[in-house]
Amino acid sequence: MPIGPFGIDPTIWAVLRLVIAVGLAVFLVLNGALAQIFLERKIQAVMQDRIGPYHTGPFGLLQTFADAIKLLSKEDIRAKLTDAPFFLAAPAIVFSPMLASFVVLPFGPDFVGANLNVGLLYLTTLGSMTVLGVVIAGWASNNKYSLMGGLRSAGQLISYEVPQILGLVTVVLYVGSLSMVDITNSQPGLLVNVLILPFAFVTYLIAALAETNRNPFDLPEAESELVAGFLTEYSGMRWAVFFLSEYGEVTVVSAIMATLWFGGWHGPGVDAVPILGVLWFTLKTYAFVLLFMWIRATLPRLRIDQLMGFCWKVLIPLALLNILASAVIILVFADPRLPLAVTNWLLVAGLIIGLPFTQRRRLLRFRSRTRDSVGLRDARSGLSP
Amino acid sequence: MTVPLGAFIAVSAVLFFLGAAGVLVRRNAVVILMCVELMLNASNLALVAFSRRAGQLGAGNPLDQRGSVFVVFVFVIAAAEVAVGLAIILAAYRNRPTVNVDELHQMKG
Amino acid sequence: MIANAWLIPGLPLAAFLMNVSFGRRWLGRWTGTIATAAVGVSAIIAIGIFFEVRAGALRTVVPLYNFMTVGDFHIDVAALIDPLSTAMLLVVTIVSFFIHVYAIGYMAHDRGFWRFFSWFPLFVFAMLILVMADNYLVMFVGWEGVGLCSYLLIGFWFERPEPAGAAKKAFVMNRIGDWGFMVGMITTFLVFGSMNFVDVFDRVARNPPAQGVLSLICLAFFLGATGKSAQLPLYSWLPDAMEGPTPVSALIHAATMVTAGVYLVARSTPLFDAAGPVLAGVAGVGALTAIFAATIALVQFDIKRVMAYSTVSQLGYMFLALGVGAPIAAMFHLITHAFFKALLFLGSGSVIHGFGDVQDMRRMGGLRSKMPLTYWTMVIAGGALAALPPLAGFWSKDEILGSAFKNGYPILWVVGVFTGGLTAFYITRAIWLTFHGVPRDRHLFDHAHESPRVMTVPLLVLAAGSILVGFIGFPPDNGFIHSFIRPAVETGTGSAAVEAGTNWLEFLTFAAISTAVGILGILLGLSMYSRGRPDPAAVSRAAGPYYDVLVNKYYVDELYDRRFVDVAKAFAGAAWAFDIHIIDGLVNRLGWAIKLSGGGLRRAQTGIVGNYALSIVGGLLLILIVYGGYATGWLHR
Amino acid sequence: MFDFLEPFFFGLFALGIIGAGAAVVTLRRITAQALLMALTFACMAGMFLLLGAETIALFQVLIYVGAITILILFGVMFTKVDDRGYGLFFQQQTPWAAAVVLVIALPVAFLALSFHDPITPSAKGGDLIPLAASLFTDYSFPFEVASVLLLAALVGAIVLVKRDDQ
Repeated sequence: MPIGPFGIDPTIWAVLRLVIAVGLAVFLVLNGALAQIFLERKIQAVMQDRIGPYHTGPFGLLQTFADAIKLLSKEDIRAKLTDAPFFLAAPAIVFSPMLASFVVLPFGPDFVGANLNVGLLYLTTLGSMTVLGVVIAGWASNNKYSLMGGLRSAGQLISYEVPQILGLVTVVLYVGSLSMVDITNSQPGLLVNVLILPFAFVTYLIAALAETNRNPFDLPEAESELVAGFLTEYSGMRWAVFFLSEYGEVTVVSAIMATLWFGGWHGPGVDAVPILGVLWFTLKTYAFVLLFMWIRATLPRLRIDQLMGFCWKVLIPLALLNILASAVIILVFADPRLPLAVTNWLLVAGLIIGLPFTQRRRLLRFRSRTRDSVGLRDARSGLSP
Repeated sequence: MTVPLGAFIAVSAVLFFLGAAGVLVRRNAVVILMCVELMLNASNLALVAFSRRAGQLGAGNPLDQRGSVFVVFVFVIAAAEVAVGLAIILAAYRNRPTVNVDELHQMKG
Repeated sequence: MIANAWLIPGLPLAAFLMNVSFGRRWLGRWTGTIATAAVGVSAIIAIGIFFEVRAGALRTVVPLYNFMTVGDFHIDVAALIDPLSTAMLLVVTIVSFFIHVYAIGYMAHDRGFWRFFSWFPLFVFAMLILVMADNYLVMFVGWEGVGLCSYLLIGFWFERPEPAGAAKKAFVMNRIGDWGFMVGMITTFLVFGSMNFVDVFDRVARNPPAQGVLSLICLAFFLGATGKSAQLPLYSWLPDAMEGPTPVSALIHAATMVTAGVYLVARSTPLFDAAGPVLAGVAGVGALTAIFAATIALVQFDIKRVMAYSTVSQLGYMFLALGVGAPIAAMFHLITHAFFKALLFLGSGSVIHGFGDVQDMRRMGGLRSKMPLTYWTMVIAGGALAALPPLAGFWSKDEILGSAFKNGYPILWVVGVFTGGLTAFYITRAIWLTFHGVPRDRHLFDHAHESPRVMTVPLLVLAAGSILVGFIGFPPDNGFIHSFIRPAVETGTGSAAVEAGTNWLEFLTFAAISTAVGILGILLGLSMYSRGRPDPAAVSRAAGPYYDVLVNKYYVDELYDRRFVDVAKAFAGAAWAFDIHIIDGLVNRLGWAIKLSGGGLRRAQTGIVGNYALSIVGGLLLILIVYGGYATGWLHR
Repeated sequence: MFDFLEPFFFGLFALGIIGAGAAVVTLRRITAQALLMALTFACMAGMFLLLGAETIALFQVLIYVGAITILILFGVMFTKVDDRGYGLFFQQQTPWAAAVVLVIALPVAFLALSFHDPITPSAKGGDLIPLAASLFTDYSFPFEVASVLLLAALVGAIVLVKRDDQ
């Protein structure tokens, strides 16, 4: 009988890997969410010079479990005027694509639910589906703030899908495959893609922040202005599902970044002990999760017009430029790595150096428009990022 | 057993004419837009099915993807159509707060 | 060098495109430099081509591109480079170049500077096309082109009514000539099945068609020539054309364009030779025009008009030469005339420019001290015009007269000699009134000044030309020009086969006679205007009615007005009535009917989208029915 | 042993498509219609998967469910649709339209069912490579034209919706 990986019959292995993948997915989502909530609290506490949860359990480890139980045991409240079927459907619509997208994440060598040759496209597609859920939630809540949140998120998510996909396209151009496994295998050594395509990475990182409604792009659920936007009317388990899927989304985009730009499960000792790959992959993923938390603790929230303007006037043009340059380079050079790296790093430098100038022009324009101090104060607040 | 080509085509035909009926019958501009989308989708299904068939016939050439290519173009058309259509609807709605196409007959002779 | 002959018209065209596109905004003053440079380079290329032709490239056809192909009828835009066209090329390019240089100074203070230097190279381009064409159609294109440019440039100062009117007049009169050209062209094509010079002339040589047809063709072409070259009866536009800027008068209405008719007839020499009697007519018209214009020139006071009428009369000489079967002499005189007449115009232009834009000689006088350079160059040019030996005009004019006598037109010879006397008289008169005597307008005189160098240098060059160019025809009847051009106009049968070799005796007799008459004219002029013996006023009073006739230019314009313009106006009125009542009536009826039917049809426009969609689907239904009908086949029967 | 799956899924998706489509046409709650339209699109993607065109299927979801449905919901939310029962919720021309559509639809569907050729999913490796190949070689010019069309649509939509007063 034929021998597959780990000396298991391939047909059984085919089923088994699916089981493993789904198991990992659920593990990552549920425990991951819990862990992330804990981490978030702790890290924010550290950054804000607080202590954070410490009563329940050692270092307050059990705090999040307590919260989870509280949420589970809460009464299921649905406002009278909400649009029942959509109100109920929305969390599922948000949650299921996120869960499904775990299927193609390459946790380790041969630890892939399904190695689609269009895996990346699959992930993008599922990512775009969550928008629907959010909009529906906002609409079904039959609440001004929720509707605003829904509309905002619709605009924001659709807009930021563009730079997100554009960022991926560059990598796909360079690697020449949409399959996550191929992309992982294409960067075994230390020369991971981020060294070659940093600008694509930056583009994707920013877009991913917006896609997952994280700071500084968390307008759809802005507590201070929209009383949590489309989440206003949700409570209990549904609210928890929303948050689960948010953290899941964060995990997914982090995993995508880890795979595309940081060599996925590659790392010391993987060739000897394949299972180590899972460890590396998880570590890299969580590094990005921590990065997200750091950003959240650092940056204030943007204004909606700044958000859109940044996406359409800065991010997308630069990403398109990047794609054009990369395509030409890949077409021209036999070994495109060095020129690609040069152009990409130049673009990154341009972005970092250029942004303050654009902001200064905004400020001057604003000053010329409004003379009074109020206008100036608004201008400063508008300048925040 | 496999599904015959005709079944796909029949489904696409039925969906197409459902959409057509919707376009003819409904009075809400947004709904009419939706129905147009349905019609486009039906054509997509037919195109893909036939292209699959052509892929079998096409001199055994699995690279024969004409239908699918046209589906891609249909996607483009659909996206553009929805964007512009909705823009028009919003512009009209701004002038007269209605999306009922029967009430938007200022241009009638 | 011949291979890229297309550069010669190409460069001025490029200059035109550049100036007309960017002149107003960006180029400004540079337009003049650009145009002049382009024409200069063309001149250099032309000289190079001249040397190749002299080295023996007698007939080269440089194809440019296929202009049109109808069935087996091809019109190739090709340059025909042979001695004749080469000679014209040289004259056109070189004279144009110097006049361009001159114009930079003359137009310096004009607002339309860039406009001027857009039309000028365009004109040069058209003229070169005309010259280099190898078939009548392309020649006609250039022909119309120069007509257009002449219109644009005469009416250059279109703000004033006179130039606009003069431009219109010139254009209309040229249209009549162009009509003749077209008739000739089309008849040529119908008769010979081609418009290509070479083919046509071959056919004429081998099996000439009926005499009548040939005469018709030649008459038509000659009509065109009279139109363009301002011969009787279509001459009267040329004096009015003097409303344009002086460089325009010099280039277009003295040196180049007006010689297009001469060139056309010379080019068609084989045709005209075959059609015998027409030649006599050409000669007659030429001689008549010569004396006619000369008499008018006697009494004009506008300096430029004097020059204009003298141009007409000189052109008459050329046609006389063509008519008496001496095309070489005609071309010779064309070349020399191009130089000294351009010089005369530029000189008078310099006077006008330096004398506060006054053209009336009665207010001038004594300018010699103020503008000596202009004066001396004018004197040289005047001598050339009066055919004083050894200046340029002497050789060419005497050759014309001599061949007229030798080829059996003694009367025309007499007329020509007499006209020579008149010419000498009026040019003396013009120069004296302008430069000698006491200044009659103190104020203007005090402000008079010599023109800037950019204008005087061309004067000097052209003066040198007017002195030297004549020697290309030395020794007479056997000079360089003869041996150069003869192969082009040689037809064997024709009278163009003037005997080679100089007959010194008869030459000297003719020269002596005509020169004597010329000097007589000069002396008469001097005595009249310097000593006042006989006093011009007294003479005019004595002449009485004849003087009035001359002053009023034989009332030709009035005659034309009454005879033709009024008729045309009446006809136009009839056409207008027809348009208003019949055509507009029809159109209105039609519109009314359409309005009615539209009123009925607009019921269909319910404005309800659904109905439109339903109609679309109904169309689909129809298509399906038809398709199904054909598929099942019961629609075939 | 799994070959019952394909007809089963086909039936499922066909049911979804036709049912949801019919609902879109007949329902009166516009948000429900939008959602059901999204469902139709999703089932259509399933159909594409059955036909072995997974790239097309993913594009279908990405564009239709991810973008177009959202846009339509946008429109729905901006244009406050009052479901006030106008005297005729359908057009007056409904009977005509129904008749015409039926007259066309029945023969077409009948004709369609007469294709008996079996559909076998495409070769291994999916349709991504072939699709890209034919899209970027034979159809590169239409591709460019489509891009221009999209640009025009973008600009046009912005211009149409832009308010003049600001």
